[in-house]
Amino acid sequence: MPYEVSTPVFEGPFDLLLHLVTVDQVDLYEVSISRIVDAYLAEMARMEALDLEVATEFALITAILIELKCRRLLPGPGDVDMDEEVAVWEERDLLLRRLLECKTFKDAGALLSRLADRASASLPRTAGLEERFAHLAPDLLAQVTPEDLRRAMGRLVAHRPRPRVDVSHLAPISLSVADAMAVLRERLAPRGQVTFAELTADLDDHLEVIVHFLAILELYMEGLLELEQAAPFGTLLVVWVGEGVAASAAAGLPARSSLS
Amino acid sequence: MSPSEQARVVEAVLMVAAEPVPPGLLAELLETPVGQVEALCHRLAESYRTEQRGFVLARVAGGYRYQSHPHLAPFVERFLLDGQSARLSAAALETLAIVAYKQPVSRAQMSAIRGVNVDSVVRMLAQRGYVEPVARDSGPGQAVLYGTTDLFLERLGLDSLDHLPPLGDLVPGPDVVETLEAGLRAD
Amino acid sequence: MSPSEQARVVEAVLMVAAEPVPPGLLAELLETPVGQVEALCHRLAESYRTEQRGFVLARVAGGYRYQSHPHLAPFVERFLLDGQSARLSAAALETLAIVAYKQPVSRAQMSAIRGVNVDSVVRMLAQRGYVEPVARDSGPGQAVLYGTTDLFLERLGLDSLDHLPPLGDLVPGPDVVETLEAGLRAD
Repeated sequence: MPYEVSTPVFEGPFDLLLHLVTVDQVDLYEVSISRIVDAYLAEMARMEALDLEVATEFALITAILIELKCRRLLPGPGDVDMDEEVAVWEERDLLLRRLLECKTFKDAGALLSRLADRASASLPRTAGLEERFAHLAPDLLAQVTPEDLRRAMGRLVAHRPRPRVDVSHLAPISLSVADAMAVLRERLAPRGQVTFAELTADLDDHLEVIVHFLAILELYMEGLLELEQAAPFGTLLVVWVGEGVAASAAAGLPARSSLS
Repeated sequence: MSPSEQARVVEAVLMVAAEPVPPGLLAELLETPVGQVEALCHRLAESYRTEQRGFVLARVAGGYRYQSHPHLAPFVERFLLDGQSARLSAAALETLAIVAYKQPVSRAQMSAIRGVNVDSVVRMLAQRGYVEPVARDSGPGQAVLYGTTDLFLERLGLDSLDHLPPLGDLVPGPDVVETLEAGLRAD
Repeated sequence: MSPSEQARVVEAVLMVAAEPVPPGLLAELLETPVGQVEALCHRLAESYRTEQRGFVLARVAGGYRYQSHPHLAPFVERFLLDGQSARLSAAALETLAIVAYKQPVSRAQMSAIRGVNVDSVVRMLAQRGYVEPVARDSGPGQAVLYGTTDLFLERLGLDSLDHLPPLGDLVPGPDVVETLEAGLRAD
């Protein structure tokens, strides 16, 4: 292998975050995005030519920082005080855990490298079979068919790396809005009305909460439910007005026409 | 068979073996309990050390094999000329570490830890024979789960995965945790 | 370097060598006259004999190499019959496929396609008689080119290479071919 490609400074957003926090001692929540952008533009200016990968990395990290800030600005699932406090702490702890995990494996990688270096000082005997024993070797082709060869060749040809768009910074969404709509129909129809906090109480992931919120907006647009909130950041009440309500506990609520 | 005859057989067999030879196989050949084979190999390795041989009897990837003495690496390297396997990048090493300590593990899990896409790195590690698919996730999607290979153990000079330094030793110290915590202060 | 240090270097180098090592090469490595190397190897071989080692230092094909002791052949034979895995590794199958479909092909070309060093795999395939050197590249370096053997055809039940299943729909797009060819040209 003639050379190894290595990104000049940072390998991924965690790498950058680790660097920012441990080396530069930046407070992620307090620092202004523009300061990070400045730091990154300076970093890129030192490079001889604009590297698309690094530029992408830079955009990605900015996106992550914005995401961090946004997450913090999202209202907590419950009423003001304790729940919100706990949610912020949990979110922060989760990020801290991920950074620590990333750092741990970074160090583990360096350790493997040291082990491999040490081991490579002592090389194995590979001479293998002496020709006088050649006739004793088992027939390795006993189970192999010409078709196996064709497939092996096919794998080699197919496995050429191709350029691809890195979407790893997009958090995997396990639940689609459509899924959440179906779940909400099932849960809301028999109950009639329920607070948003109750609906999302069993969700650990912020993203899932957001998906549920979007699903509620969709259902609202379809005229299947009404939303009531007494004050900003107050309790959000979700009222089912779609079909199937008549038989449920909310039978007493007046039917409403679609708003869409 | 006398112990010294047994030792001769072990020497002869290891000389033609292309891979580490498990003690169980030697035990069958010598019609001797495995424990005795282990003791025999131990004594043999010890004798090479005291005789200051240019080779060693190493225990790697669950078996025994002959290797050159590490002190003589400069000569062996000059002799072999064609460079050994290319060095791995930091990214590849980190990914390999995740597989080593978390196996069986999916690419999505590796990506989650490293915060970057690992597809091409995993493909490269598989091509070099350091990792391989070992199972499929039972959950939805049935993701391919990866584990490390015997070649990985051989390259690291480890007898088994149990001999990897414990991950607990690598967890960042309190000073690093404190710095990170301060950096992530929520208010 | 003292004679005993020189002996250690010789032991280390011969242990990792895949082919018999010419004394001239050892002399270069030790920066010592060839005559002295010959005497050194002679003494080493003698010492293995008196110590009743399971291996011998043999002079074959113009060089020195370690071999199992002829008296222990029955054990070595049993080891080879019982202990060898009878399955072709994925790496060996891929390499064999390349030789089958691309012959005559150099080791550098095989390495370029597989993305890893193929030396030991090719040596194994040649030892088993499935591939063999068939020509030399006319370009600089005159690399050895490999092809498959009659034994290979026989074991696969093929009359001739023309009966290999056509790659047909496996043929990659022009961009991939270009990448591959660029890789092949680079050696």
